[in-house]
Amino acid sequence: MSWLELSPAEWTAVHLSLKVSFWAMLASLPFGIIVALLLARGRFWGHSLLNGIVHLPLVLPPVVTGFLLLILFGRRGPIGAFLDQYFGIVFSFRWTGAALACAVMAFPLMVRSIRLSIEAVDTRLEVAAGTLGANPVWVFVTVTLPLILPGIIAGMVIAFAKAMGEFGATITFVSNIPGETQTLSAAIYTFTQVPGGDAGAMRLTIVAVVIAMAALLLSEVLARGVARRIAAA
Amino acid sequence: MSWLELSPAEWTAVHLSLKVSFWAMLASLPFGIIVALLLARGRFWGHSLLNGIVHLPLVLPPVVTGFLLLILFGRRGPIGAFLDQYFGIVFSFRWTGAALACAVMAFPLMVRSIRLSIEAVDTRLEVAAGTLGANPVWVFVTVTLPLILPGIIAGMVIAFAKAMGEFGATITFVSNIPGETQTLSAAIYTFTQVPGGDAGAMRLTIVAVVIAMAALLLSEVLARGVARRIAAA
Amino acid sequence: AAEAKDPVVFAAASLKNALDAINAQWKAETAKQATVSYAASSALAKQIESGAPADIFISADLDWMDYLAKKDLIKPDSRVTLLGNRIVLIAPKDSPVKIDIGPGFDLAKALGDGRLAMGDTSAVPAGKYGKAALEKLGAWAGVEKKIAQAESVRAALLLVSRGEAPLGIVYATDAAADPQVKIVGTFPENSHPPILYPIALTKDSSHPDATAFLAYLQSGKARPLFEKEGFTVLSKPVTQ
Amino acid sequence: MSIDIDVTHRFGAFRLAARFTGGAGVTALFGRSGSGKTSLINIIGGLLRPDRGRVVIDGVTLVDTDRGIFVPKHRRRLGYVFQEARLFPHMSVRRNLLYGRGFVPAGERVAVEPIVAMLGIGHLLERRPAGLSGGEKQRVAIGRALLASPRLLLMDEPLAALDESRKGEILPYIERLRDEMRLPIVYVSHSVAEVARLATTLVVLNAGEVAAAGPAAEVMQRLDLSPLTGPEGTGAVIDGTVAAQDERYGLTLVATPAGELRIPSVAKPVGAPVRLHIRARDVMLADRRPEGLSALNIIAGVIAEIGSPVGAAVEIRLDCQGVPLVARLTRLSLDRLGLAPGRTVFAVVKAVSFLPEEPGKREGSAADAAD
Amino acid sequence: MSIDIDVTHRFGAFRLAARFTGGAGVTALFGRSGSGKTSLINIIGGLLRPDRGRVVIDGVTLVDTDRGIFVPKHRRRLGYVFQEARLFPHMSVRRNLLYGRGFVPAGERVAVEPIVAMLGIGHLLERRPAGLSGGEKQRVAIGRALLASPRLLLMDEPLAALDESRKGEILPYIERLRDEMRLPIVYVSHSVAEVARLATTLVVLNAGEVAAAGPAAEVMQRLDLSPLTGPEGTGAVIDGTVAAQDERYGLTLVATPAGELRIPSVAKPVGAPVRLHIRARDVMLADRRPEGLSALNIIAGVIAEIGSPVGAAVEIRLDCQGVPLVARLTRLSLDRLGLAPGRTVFAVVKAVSFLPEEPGKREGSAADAAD
Ligand SMILES: Nc1ncnc2c1ncn2[C@@H]1O[C@H](COP(=O)(O)OP(=O)(O)OP(=O)(O)O)[C@@H](O)[C@H]1O
Ligand SMILES: Nc1ncnc2c1ncn2[C@@H]1O[C@H](COP(=O)(O)OP(=O)(O)OP(=O)(O)O)[C@@H](O)[C@H]1O
Ligand code: MOO
Ligand SMILES: [Mg+2]
Ligand SMILES: [Mg+2]
Repeated sequence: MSWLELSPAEWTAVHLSLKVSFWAMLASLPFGIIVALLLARGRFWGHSLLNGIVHLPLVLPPVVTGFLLLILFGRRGPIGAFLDQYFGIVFSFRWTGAALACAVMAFPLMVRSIRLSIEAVDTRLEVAAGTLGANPVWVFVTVTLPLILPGIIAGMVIAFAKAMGEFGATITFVSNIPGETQTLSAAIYTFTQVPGGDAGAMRLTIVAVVIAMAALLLSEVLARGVARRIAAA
Repeated sequence: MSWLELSPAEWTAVHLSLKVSFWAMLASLPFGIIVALLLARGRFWGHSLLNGIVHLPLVLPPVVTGFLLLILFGRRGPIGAFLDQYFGIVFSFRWTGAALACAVMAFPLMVRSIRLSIEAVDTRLEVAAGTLGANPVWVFVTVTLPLILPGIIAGMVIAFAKAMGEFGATITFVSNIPGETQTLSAAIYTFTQVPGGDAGAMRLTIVAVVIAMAALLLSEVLARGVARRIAAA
Repeated sequence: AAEAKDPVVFAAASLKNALDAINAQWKAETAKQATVSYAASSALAKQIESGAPADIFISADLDWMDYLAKKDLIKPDSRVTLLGNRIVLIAPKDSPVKIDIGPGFDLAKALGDGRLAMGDTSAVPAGKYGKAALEKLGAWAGVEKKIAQAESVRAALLLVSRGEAPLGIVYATDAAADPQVKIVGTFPENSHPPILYPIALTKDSSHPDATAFLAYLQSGKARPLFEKEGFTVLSKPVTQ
Repeated sequence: MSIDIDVTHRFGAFRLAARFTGGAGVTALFGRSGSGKTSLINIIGGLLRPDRGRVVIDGVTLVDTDRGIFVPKHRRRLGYVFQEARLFPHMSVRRNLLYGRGFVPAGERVAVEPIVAMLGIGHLLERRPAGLSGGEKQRVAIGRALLASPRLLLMDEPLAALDESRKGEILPYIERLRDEMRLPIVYVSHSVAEVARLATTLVVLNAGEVAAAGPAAEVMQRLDLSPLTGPEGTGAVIDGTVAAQDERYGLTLVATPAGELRIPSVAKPVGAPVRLHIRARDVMLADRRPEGLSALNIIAGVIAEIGSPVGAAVEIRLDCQGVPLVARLTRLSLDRLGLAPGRTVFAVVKAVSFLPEEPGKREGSAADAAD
Repeated sequence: MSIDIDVTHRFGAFRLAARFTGGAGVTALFGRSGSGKTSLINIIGGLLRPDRGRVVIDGVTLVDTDRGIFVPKHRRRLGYVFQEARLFPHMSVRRNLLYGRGFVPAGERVAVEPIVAMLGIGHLLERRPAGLSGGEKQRVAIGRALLASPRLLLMDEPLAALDESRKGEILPYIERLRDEMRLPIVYVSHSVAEVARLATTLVVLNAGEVAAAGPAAEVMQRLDLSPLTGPEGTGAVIDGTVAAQDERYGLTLVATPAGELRIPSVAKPVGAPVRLHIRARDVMLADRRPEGLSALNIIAGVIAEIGSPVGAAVEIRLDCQGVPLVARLTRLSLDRLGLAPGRTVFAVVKAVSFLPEEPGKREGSAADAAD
């Protein structure tokens, strides 16, 4: 099974994929929760519009999303230039950009998961917390958040899984630079583009599958544990 | 705004995309419901494995999924050959193949949606139907199914939206044949590959966005209507 | 990060095998190495346009290099046409088909009701060349409706090697590497625009080793590695 | 009609081991929360498969673990009315009602209109369950179960989720099922008042075991059950017939072997059977026939048994010409009056203390509404 | 302590227009389902913003629509105990209890142990709410509200979801809040028994309007309210003090202006206040002092008012040395005894008919358990 052994460069890609997916998942989480809250609870004018925008990355070919990111968040793009100048945050051709692309692509899935769990929360518990003196923010932190934890975990895992598989938007936005932006998926893609690359593609695919399966299993275990802890009183 | 006008070939792509997405959504629905049922209610050995397999298309780069489809469902692939010989069903280079690819890519999203709604069903209503003389299948058809309708609608719409955006697996599996397998996404992709194709890509992107937004809006309206009809008694 | 250590090369994905080998050899010789990012030429060009930290760009066709040249994003005097390639007609290895490629040859008949796999004729370079050749040879009209346009040459190759399509048009470099297909014939060089891989330094390139790697790619040491993958090396050897 | 149960089932530390037989009329399963009532009715209904045992209804074996028989719930032809009505929220009341009817062979279907009329839900047919009040929902649930032409109706605390006045609305309908439709019913409750009013056979469950079972009147007067039934529990159930109606004072005269009793008027014809529940707490005893008292009912009887004291109180069972009566007194009164078994005493019962006092009235009006 | 409410609010066809004042002790909001009790308590608690009006608690204006004042619920310092306990399922009982305590300024916090001990929930602290019985849950919910140091406790049918014996478990705790902690309480109920036992001030709501409001004893004897309170509703509430304990017979002697009454023993010291609820249905009248009767309590009084008949029954209000008493008789008895306002009669009340009869007993044992 020596063909299963990964080259150092491939190890780098695996490591990078994990890092990118992890941060994509983590960094988009607060936004995911806020947007899910707005969609689940908010009654405002642009509700449907926001819902539509959140779903855009799902609807558009990833390449288009990648190009849009490049235009907006690239070094010369309006948002990219702004963030660079005032906060020193640079996405273009950094692993951070790969994480951004993955986060954007995974965002609709994360929001869906969290939104559904928010809609299932018994708001009467939140009211009860309010009568005990907790202000709305504290109610959210101590009551709502723990109750939607299973949904958040599910959302995080699906986002992580999606981020592991994403490459269309990533490769278009931040290219395919080994050690910096070449994720596992991009490496697999590269293998599929050259003669004789099939074995390499297969090898990396197996790695990707194993990682994603592990994440899914972990999430099931976690969700079950959390669900038991918060079983309806 | 004349650059917004679509050429006949583009109209064909739009039409084809709608057809492919529609059938991808519809044909995968029964399987989606069955798998969601198994995952939500089943207690069997390969539960986690099934869950993992369902999520694979999300995890793998779409190109890899496309290759796997080609290997399995191609004219010489084990499943493809079987279907061709015994049922005369051919996927390769047909719009049906595009629909299969889109269905596979959208499947995890559809299953998630439906699964969650099944988990929310009050099983006591099913028991009540049983005591009235309905056998399990009829209970499912007359009680469970109507109650999970909002989840099914949500799952269908997200599958439709995903199918509209899919191209990586599709183009790899059934290529990019105008009028047969060239969907909107593939057409957009093609535009992005040629210098000066930006305007064309933009135009088709707008079309894709409009269609997907309409589908999302429609689903919200439908879901709200259904939810009102089945408001907890 | 990326600009810190090594020169960065943006290269068309089809060059991966050759460039990886050359890069390894360069490292062995000089203890320096390049970082190579493989993707579609289109994506790479647009990335360079939006400020990617690339030092060298190798495009799979002239169009995307011209695109950057027009926008003044490459150093014009560094531009060299590095490689050439050929397109060939392939069939699955057990196929009995025999065709002589020439003016007026009847490709449609050979296809029967099968499809001709090739790269996207408007997006993928190999597809564009294949279409040009078929037009030139008068075979296009007969097969126009039977084309399966793949997302890349490799996808087209796969369609033939899996037996989905009875015939396909791919680069000689790809055909050589796949034992599941056989080359039915090679398109005459004059039937299509020359298949060229231009290379150039980007406008913003400042890496001290970029020029050295550019030169190494054109050197006699790189040549056999390109040729091993089936490319024709067009540039005159540069001595270092 | 016969119900023959002998099952055991274990849930963790809880063990149900119940054996009893029931017949026509209402078989009430009575017991505290957690005593196993729902488990038992679920076993009858096929919602729960017992670890061991047999369930035989009318000679048909529904469960026999030894012989491997387990008829699935949809083939049992038993109606089940749950505590929460469990109406199908996506169907109109009409479609809810007709749900089970399609599964009944055409020849055995019952007519819809009489049941709709009897339950007074004719005006609700096109509504959705979500908009109904608790009492309306439960009436629809009863109708739905009836229209499935069950051989036996199972009711698990059908009134528990309703407030007092809604309970009063529903009870007369259940009595009609028992008396007019002659439908056998297994009725779970932990309300003594409901059981007293409805039960033909009473099965008292305690911690998963049958503590007492038999005709309701007999079981209810057993003084040793009062720890289980609670202080409101013991009492006597007396079956009599309407002897006369006193229109002027709104009273009904009921003939019983112990003499005639006056109760608030019941809308039944002369000769119709009436069941009276006289709670022990409502009975006073006197050592001589009292005079000038507002209480209308004075019954002579002989002290048959004196129970063991609970706190300040003690229960006394009288035999009034074969009719049992139970009184609860303080121990002080017992001593003061010098009561002992064998002594003749006079039981004093106010007319207004008869349960049900309002349902009688409501029954009439509900029936009017149903016409 | 004062509660001053004057609000109007509209829900579609339903209109709430309530104005009343309450003070220390328990202010009970009583009325049928849908009369607006929950809406009203929600307005006090800040869960509902009234269309118009004012809510002033202890001089602090919480709502004044004219002046644009609306204090949000988390700044009102009012404890709220809901019908369903609403415990946080993801926290242990201990964390549930302490939830509101952190928001209370350090100096105003109440000690945890006494409250835990008083509610008898010390052994539950590490458990999760999911595993608790209904009664335990509700006790924890009460503790949670108390530990937030509320100025006023709001309780919306806190016992409605519990069965009879669980209710009996909780009631003594609420009495302790009222009597020992001296916490003002607004208590919503549609149970006459609960209201009679707990209320200091009684507000009767009918279709969104206040039908009667005032001291509980006064409101409860009003004969014109019986259509609202139901046939079990009317009765008299008599406040007395413990005069002596009769250990031998398990009785307590209660001194009232109308004379001494014997009731099943109450675990209170001599001199302690006791409230007695005598339901009209439990009172018999006699035209002479009865002899040889088991009933221990015979009270002389003068007929003050005869209500209008409802069915066979009629209610009669007596004045017994200033203490009101209400009896329900049949019209037949009224005529037979020839009763009329001004006549002196003797009211007969059995000792065992006093409510509460069991909670007194249980109170002792619950208190033991809490130690
Ligand atoms: N599915 C179950 N799993 C574990 N224990 C159960 C289950 N169902 C019931 N029990 C236990 O069995 C016992 C009897 O429960 P059951 O519901 O039959 O009582 P019940 O008499 O109907 O009570 P209630 O009056 O509260 O409805 C209880 O201790 C309960 O906790
Ligand atoms: N959020 C609401 N929207 C519309 N109508 C409402 C709302 N809340 C209450 N109502 C209506 O207001 C009226 C009073 O309801 P409320 O809950 O205050 O009554 P209640 O006295 O507490 O009844 P119950 O004893 O059943 O709890 C009812 O007719 C009810 O339908
Ligand atoms: O949205 Mo994709 O086609 O899974 O990268
Ligand atoms: Mg039960
Ligand atoms: Mg209420």
